[in-house]
Amino acid sequence: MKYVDQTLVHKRMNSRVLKNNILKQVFLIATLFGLAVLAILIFRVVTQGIAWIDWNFLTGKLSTFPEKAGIMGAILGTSYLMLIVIPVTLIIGVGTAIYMELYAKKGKLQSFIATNISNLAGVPSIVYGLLGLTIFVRVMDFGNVVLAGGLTLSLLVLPIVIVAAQEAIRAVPGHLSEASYGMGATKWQTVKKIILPAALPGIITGAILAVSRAIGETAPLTVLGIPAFLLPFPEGIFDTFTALPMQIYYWTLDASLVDEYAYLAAATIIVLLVLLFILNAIAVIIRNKFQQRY
Amino acid sequence: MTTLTEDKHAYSGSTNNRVVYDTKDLNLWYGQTHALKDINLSIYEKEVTAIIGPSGCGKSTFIKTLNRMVELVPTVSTSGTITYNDKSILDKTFKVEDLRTQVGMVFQKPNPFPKSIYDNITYGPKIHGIRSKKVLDEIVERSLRGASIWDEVKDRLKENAYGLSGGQQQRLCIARCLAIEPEVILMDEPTSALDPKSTLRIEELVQELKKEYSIIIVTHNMQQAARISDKTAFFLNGEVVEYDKTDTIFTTPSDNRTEDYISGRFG
Amino acid sequence: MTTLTEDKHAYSGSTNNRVVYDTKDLNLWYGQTHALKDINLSIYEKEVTAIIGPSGCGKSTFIKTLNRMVELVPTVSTSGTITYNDKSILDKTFKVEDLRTQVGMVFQKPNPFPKSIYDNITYGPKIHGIRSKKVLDEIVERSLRGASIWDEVKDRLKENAYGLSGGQQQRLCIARCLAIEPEVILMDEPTSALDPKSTLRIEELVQELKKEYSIIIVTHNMQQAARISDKTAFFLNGEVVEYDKTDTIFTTPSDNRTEDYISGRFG
Amino acid sequence: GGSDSEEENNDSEDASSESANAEGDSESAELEGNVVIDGSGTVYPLMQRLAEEYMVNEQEGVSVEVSRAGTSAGFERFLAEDGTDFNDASRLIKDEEKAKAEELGIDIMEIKVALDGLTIVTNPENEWATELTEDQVKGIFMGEYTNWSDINPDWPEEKIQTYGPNENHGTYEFFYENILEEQDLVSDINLQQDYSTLVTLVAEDKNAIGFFGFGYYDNNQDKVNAVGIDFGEGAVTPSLETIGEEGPYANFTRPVFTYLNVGMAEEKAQVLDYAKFVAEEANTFAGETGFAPIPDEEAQAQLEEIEGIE
Amino acid sequence: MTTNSGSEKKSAVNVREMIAEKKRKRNFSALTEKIIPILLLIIASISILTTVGIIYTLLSEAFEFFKRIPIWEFISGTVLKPLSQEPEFGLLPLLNGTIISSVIAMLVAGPIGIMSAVYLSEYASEKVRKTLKPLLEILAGIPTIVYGFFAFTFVTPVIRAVFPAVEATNILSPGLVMGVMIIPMIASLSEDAMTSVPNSMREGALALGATKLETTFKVVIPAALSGIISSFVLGISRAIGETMIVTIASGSSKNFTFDITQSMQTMTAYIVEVSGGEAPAGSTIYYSLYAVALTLFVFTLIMNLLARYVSRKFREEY
Ligand SMILES: Nc1ncnc2c1ncn2[C@@H]1O[C@H](COP(=O)(O)OP(=O)(O)OP(=O)(O)O)[C@@H](O)[C@H]1O
Ligand SMILES: Nc1ncnc2c1ncn2[C@@H]1O[C@H](COP(=O)(O)OP(=O)(O)OP(=O)(O)O)[C@@H](O)[C@H]1O
Ligand SMILES: [Mg+2]
Ligand SMILES: [Mg+2]
Repeated sequence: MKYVDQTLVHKRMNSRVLKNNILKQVFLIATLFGLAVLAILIFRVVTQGIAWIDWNFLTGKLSTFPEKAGIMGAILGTSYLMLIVIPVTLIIGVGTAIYMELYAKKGKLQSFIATNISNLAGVPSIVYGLLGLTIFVRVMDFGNVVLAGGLTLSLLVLPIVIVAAQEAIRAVPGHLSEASYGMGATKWQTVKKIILPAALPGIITGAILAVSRAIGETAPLTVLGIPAFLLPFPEGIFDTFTALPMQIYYWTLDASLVDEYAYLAAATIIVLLVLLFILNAIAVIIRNKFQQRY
Repeated sequence: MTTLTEDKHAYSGSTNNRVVYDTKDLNLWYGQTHALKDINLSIYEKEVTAIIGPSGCGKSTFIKTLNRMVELVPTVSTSGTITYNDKSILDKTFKVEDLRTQVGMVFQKPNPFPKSIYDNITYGPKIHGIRSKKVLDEIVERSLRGASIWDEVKDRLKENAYGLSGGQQQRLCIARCLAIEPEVILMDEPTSALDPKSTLRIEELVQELKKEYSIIIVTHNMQQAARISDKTAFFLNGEVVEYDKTDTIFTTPSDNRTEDYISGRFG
Repeated sequence: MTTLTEDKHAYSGSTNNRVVYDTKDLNLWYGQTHALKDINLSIYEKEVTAIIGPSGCGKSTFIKTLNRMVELVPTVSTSGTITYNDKSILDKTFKVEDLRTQVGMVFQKPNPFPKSIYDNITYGPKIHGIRSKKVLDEIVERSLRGASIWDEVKDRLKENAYGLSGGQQQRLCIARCLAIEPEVILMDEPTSALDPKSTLRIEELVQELKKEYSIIIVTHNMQQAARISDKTAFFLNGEVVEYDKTDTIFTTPSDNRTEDYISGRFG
Repeated sequence: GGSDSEEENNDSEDASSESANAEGDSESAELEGNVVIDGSGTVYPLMQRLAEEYMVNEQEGVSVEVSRAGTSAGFERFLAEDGTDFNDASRLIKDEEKAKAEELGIDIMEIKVALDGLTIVTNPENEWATELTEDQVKGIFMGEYTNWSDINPDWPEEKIQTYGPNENHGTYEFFYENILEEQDLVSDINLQQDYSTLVTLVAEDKNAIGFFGFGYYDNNQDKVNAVGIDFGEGAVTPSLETIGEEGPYANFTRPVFTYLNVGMAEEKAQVLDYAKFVAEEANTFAGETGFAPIPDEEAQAQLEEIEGIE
Repeated sequence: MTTNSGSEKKSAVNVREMIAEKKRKRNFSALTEKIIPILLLIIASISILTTVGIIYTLLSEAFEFFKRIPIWEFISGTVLKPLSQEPEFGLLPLLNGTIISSVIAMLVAGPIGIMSAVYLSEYASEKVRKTLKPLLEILAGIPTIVYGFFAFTFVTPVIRAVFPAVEATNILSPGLVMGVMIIPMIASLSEDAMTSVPNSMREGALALGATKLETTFKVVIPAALSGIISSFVLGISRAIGETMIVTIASGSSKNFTFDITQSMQTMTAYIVEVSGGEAPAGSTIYYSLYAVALTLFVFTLIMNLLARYVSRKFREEY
């Protein structure tokens, strides 16, 4: 006795195959949807903002007059922030990763730290803002200066760097460290001379991704109380500052006061996006160029 | 085969060399797995000692125990003693770095560092504090000559070691090991990833090296053991079934498991 | 060995079965690699056809071509024709799903779905539109009985298939394949991941199944081919060197490459 | 305003700042350090403008930071140890705040910088409610009328949607305290933190009626309509001319202030200098940022009071 | 040749001796070896300190808040009027705004994300996958302030052009844009989960005559379910924590409503609003900030732990 009726199977086959083919197109469209939004977003921003970008805009001081306004202060502010974020996250992030991957004994402490890191990665950035406000601005009394902002952003992106560094270290083949130990090298010598250099491209890629996250972060800075209007350029980490995303935020808010502020916001977004694309391109280049053959 | 072993018989059996390694009731566990069982072996200076046996019998484990590399696996525990030059090396107080400086190791897969050839060789001397450029240059040349790869690479010392062929890489690894002038060289199937021609060169090199160094070599290839070693230990399931002069093992083994293995009946 | 083949000779040679598969000048390339070269083979109904040959000779490629699974590799291109029950199946217009419903396949590594045993078996019937619980239950029992695993699993049909042993998993995969009542079953080294005991059960099962199904089996194990097959094709470098009754191949091969292979001189 | 008028403004500023320079030559020593200002978002456009003017034309070495947390929030920052130097306020300081200042020993000085006209705005499509009496405005915002037709049967029978800045803003407090006389606002009023949102909301909602400072109306005349208010003598629409403590729009006129921490001014020369600058120049820039100037005499008196610090 | 070098060796440097000598002098390296792990542990504990800092900051200030406003009143209150003369601190309007915006976001990101993942892992050729995936990931890298701007100046007007009833600030538009932002996260993580399903599983299904679609939905997705679910949970936690998009595009009305055409405030936007320039210390409003932040933190913590739990629990064995 046959349960599977081949003629019936055959009949249903057409609709099944058709369904497959139709849904394939649906899935493709879904994939392209995100890209279409991306294209619209970029198109909108560029058409609104591109006309406002000129030398004066890039190098000038802030102004209440749209034609005079420049974003050098914000660019410098963002740069100073990164000057803190990069070393701080690299030192803490790589240190933590080395500890977790190479020194920590498998056990409660190690898994506690690991859980903790993955939780920190999910804490909303605005909460980091409150942390920064309480700890750096108030308790440590730095005020709303670059240092406070930089440290706040550092903590925020730290999990990204840690995870990237952990992965990079894990990817270093064991036979390299074995060779080093086999020569009588100590653990730290092996870490310093073999493991870290081999993991470096991965670490740098992670750091760049972290930096590009930090560059665009606005929420924590709004909580820190960054001045809305500030002309002088920051000259050090103890100066008050404004940053590119904050400038975008304030101009967006004030578009009702002066219509052109919306275009300035768009122009600033272009600058920010270009910065991000450059950073990501560097990350990709590093990843491709320094990929070691083992 | 017989010709080869008899050839060597001449100087391997006659010399009455000093013992460099001596293991007493050595046992080793990976967690619950009993990987080495009551190993008692004496290994002699300036000889080639081959370790043979089927896969998983504990050959690698054994030679990694000799320089305590096996401890990189966190679950490892040992009992018994190993003395190296009359010092007990399994004591936790014994500095593994010192031991590993005197006992070099060559691995199955060539594992040069992703650095230049020059930096590969000087890695060992440098970590041990040798900084002088002149001395380092000398060490590089001497080690590369010692591993008979000098002529092939002398013009490209600054190039990345990964540009070399597999066989060259393995000789580079041997050179890297010679650079710190160890007394003993441990080799874990150094030719198993290589083509026959490269294998031959390494085998010749081993013959050359044993004038200066004591060599312990793990191999899957019985012909190789027969060709190059003075003594052979046959491992099975973590035990030493038989340990004797190589020609004895290959011609008149006293244990029939050895005979079975050598004649290819298992493994 | 000889006894076994002769045993079968009785009914394999005598029946004059219908041709199910017929390949004409079949060629296949993976990108530039020419993996199958001018294959001309006729495969008969209700026989066991064994495909043997050294690693990389194209055995898997060949049977995957028979149900067009080989097309999952994007670089594949073919020429020539394969007719299955007189229909040309290599035409792009031919629905692979249809073909695969009539031609079941069992893989080297048992690959049950991570679902219950019951769901594994009913997967096929369900996608083909069978919904009735009663019918499905019956199919499950019959398929599992057909793969002689019913007694072992009948009390745990709701349990995950990954709780079964390797041999049981493989029989489950055969049962899964039987559930859609194919005409042909392709097997790609179905026992190579199994222990000898499980292998024996599968071999017995194949003998059982050929009463109902045409079976094409790839195997590395020549004894196996000799034991269970009616016809044997010997592949070498993508070509069919020889194709004949199994006992002919194993006793009086006409090509000496076949003889070399069977006598273990290469591969 | 197009860029033309802006150009004109520029010219006039240059002229005025030059004259300011000439006047204050004797004390125009190079100053540095910073001046920290927080407070009202309503006053922010004017203060931002003044700050820019000061930094560009007066004292390049001084950094004037202007924030905009809102009047009340600003006072919290102002009345604290190491607090801000100035706090902009769109209402008078409250008694509690004064008490707190005394408690902390902070000596504060009130500087009236300009006059704002609380503007009632509607959607441009709203062609009926172009004029309302003061009482109707109150009624609307206190929830006495639900539909437009409740006010005038000729008007649409549609629900009135009320909007306003939230309690963070002095504008709200002025409206609540001075216009509604502390009676509760209608419960479903849509209160917003950001003026841009507010403007958009009114601009997009046909049945909207909202209130905010004149400056926000002034900049968005194309998006919202100002309602003429009848205070008993006919409808008056707010403008720089009608706004004034004695003017026809007086009932809806309120002064805006900045409060100076006198201690800071004594301590830091740049703070004092900036206070003088504000007192002197506020009237110059009030108009272009949507405020009416205060009477000159009053301005002069304030300036003298500030000069009396030191 | 080698013999030569052997004799040279005697005449030249003696490395063994040099090493032995250096070793005697360089005892400090033993110290380094001891210090380094301790130093690294200290560095690693900074991440713990951060958590402690967050919890301490939030708890201590929130505690002050709950002294003034009973916790139950906070959690169950439907009215939020922090600045009014008779302030009321009900969490529900914010909770509502947060949940609704996250739900909208997930309604966009969930289906589209998973469909993209299916396309990329099951249908697309290697080449297409390699181009589309990084392009899609650009979406995840765009700063949220840019999305906020986009939602407010583009998406809202477009929605209102089609549905005039929608308010100028509403929860719908930021919810949708947040969804777009989360698409790549779900697509990418789900795709990873699906690609790691062994091919033998697909072959098993295809060999039974299943279409690709049937294989995907009945075999691949169930097998990858743990990864897919945890990508969803992570997406939700991202949506809950997202700040700038809602701050800019949803306004600050504290409506307790389920009408997505209206303006609502999320917990994150409340924090931005109230902290304004710099939060005035000491007032109840100031403390309410931390009470809300604490709630937010607890929410995302639960989500993160859930994601971990899910990916461990639902992992199918194969
Ligand atoms: N890291 C480890 N953890 C647990 N067990 C291990 C580990 N390494 C090896 N073993 C076990 O110890 C035994 C000996 O392994 P070992 O690698 O020494 O064998 P071997 O003789 O070198 O084999 P091969 O010839 O395959 O290299 C084996 O049973 C192996 O499974
Ligand atoms: N996906 C692929 N892409 C490219 N070449 C392939 C692919 N699969 C197989 N080949 C090549 O095709 C040839 C035949 O491979 P096939 O897997 O059919 O051999 P086989 O006889 O089944 O070998 P084995 O006994 O090892 O399974 C080999 O040379 C192999 O390298
Ligand atoms: Mg080994
Ligand atoms: Mg195969």
